[in-house]
Amino acid sequence: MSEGVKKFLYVNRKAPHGTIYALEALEVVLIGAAFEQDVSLAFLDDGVFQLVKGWDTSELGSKNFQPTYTALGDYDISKVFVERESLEERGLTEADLLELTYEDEDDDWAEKSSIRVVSREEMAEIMAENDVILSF
Amino acid sequence: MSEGVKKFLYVNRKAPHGTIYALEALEVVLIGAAFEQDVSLAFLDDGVFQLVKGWDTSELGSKNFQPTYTALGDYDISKVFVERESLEERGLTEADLLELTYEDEDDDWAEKSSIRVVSREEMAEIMAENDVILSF
Amino acid sequence: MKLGIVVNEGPYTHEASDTAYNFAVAALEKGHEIFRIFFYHDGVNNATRLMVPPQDDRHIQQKWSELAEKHNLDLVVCIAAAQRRGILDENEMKRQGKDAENLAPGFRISGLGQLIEAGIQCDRLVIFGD
Amino acid sequence: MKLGIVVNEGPYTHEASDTAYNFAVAALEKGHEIFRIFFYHDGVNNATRLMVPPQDDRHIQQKWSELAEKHNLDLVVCIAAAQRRGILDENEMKRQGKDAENLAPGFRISGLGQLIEAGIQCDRLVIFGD
Amino acid sequence: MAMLHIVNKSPYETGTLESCLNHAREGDTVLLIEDAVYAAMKGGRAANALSAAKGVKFAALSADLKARGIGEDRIVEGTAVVDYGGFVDLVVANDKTQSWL
Amino acid sequence: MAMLHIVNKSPYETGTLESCLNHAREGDTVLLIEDAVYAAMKGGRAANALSAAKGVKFAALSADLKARGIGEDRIVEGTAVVDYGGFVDLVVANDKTQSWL
Repeated sequence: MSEGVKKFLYVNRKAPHGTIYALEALEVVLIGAAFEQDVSLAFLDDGVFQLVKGWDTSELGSKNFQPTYTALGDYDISKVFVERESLEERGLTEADLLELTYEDEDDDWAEKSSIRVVSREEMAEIMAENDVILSF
Repeated sequence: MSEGVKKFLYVNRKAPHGTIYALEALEVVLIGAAFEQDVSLAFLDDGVFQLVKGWDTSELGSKNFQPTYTALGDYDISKVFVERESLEERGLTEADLLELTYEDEDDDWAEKSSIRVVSREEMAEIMAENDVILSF
Repeated sequence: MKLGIVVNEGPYTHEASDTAYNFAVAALEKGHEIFRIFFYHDGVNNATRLMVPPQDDRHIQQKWSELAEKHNLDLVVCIAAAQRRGILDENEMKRQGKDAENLAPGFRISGLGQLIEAGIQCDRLVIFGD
Repeated sequence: MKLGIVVNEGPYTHEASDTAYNFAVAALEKGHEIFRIFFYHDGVNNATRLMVPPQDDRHIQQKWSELAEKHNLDLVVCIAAAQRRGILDENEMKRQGKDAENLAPGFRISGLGQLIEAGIQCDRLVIFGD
Repeated sequence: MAMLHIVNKSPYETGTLESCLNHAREGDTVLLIEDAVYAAMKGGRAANALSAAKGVKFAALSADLKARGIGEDRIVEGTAVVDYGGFVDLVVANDKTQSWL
Repeated sequence: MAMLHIVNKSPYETGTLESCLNHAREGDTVLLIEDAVYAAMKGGRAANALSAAKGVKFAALSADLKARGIGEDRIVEGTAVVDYGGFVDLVVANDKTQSWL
């Protein structure tokens, strides 16, 4: 960790659309990306629903902000942790989720998946390792 | 049921203080009492916490609106149904609750308890018997 | 049928306002009468004309105001809930000695009796909240 | 210690604002520095000077404004969240072509970068929400 | 005297749907809207609650299913998918509504 | 590297406290504030979760207990009662905080 760089973890635990927290959390993540800190995103509990692909908000009449998740790689956000137990409880698998990718500058800019499905115990470790936890 | 009189049920399912719903529900009940409809109150789930006596909000700094519950009898509100299963889950008994009373005009204005602890099944029947359900 | 609608949450933060709006549009399309739409709790925040949502998103206050104008709807904002949350019309501004007001067109401020009256007058009352 | 505080819910509706206020007072009494208090989501609604709570209840906006004046606190309202919800100052009023503004004394409107900066600069960040 | 119960909370976050099902009676309908539509997703733990409820009809709002990427093939059998017009029809067809907030 | 977990939801309404306890680690502290103080009431079903959590310390905010009529005699053993100043001390004593919203 470079001097002056903090590890920021954005914790997403709420479903999208029913409330605005998912959308406004993303707005913080995008602004935060400009600050050159070490950034990770965590999705657990109902937060995993934020990554389920195939949104169509036209009948509801609200903004479809799903493309913003896909753009996270362009903001150099490459660490997206998704809790396995949360997926399983909800009958979801990784195949239900958006494909989020980033280009790895240490590997000749190869395109790689940003999503890492982790166990509950690993998620607890990730939380413990970070310096600042912004929860939504 | 007299002509033009509807049976109103106010359903309270949320704990007090954490959110404003308990307080603003009471404001509706007090205004509604002036309309000469048939009024009942239901307390279930975390709503039963609204009737736990002994509030002291001075350290928190918010308004203590517990006396308003005690005044419900003065507004001719005499039917307050509390769900037994909700009390039991929370380790509460009727002894933990406020004493709510009304004066029975059909019994020489004798002071009687407004609180009736009912089973979940009875609560479902009460809901079914009412015409308008205002939930908070 | 005569319908009453209650909106208990503010715009954008909860979906309740969107659901209520879409429900109201569908009810009107089916020929039902909407007796009144009552805004309570944070629902009063739907009525501020000062909101400026992003251009690629819906403008919830304008949607309500336009629907009210088109169908001559009665949009009532609870006065007690509105006072706590800083929603006022010109009358209230003067009465409370404030220097600004923010009520959007098509809304009016009135008492909780309007909610009870909707319960009495309507064939069905539908509540949208959190 | 240098503390940052985030308030994510509006006044009265959720207890978050009361808890954050009481926490801030206690932190100042213990001699800690409050680097910034950031209002996000519905938290921006704490900053309207148009609220008129019942006389027997606390006035949450005034409590924040007075605390800010007494201790020279930096109360920052997120501009994006505020626009959606109808909270604006005179600058924003002009920029958005609105005819009124409602920001209370002691609050200022700024961007989300102020929240990130608080996360970077503070020894601890404490979030109050729903 | 049938009732339309309206539920809008995710069954994975709150006990609201469970409480509703504990009070719904034979002939009643439970309409899932907003985040409650997740209850109708096949394979999820909450789907069992829908299968276990006897004598109660279920419906889910199409706009909310679509917004969340839940295709009709993912929905628990026996749950009707309705649009806002269908929501209005359910309100009319039942004697009263109760919103479980 | 201990963490202060702050929980503000009733354990009877949402699964927030349960999720927090699933992620809290040995040496961490869980502070119950607002409606979460109901978790610390003796005799309630949620009190078992507190007893079952190993290696985690619990505290509850006095202002929220008093506002809800929960006397100190009703609180699960081993749960510390702290005022707002004690809340500040817990924030300082731990390396970071996580609010479970």
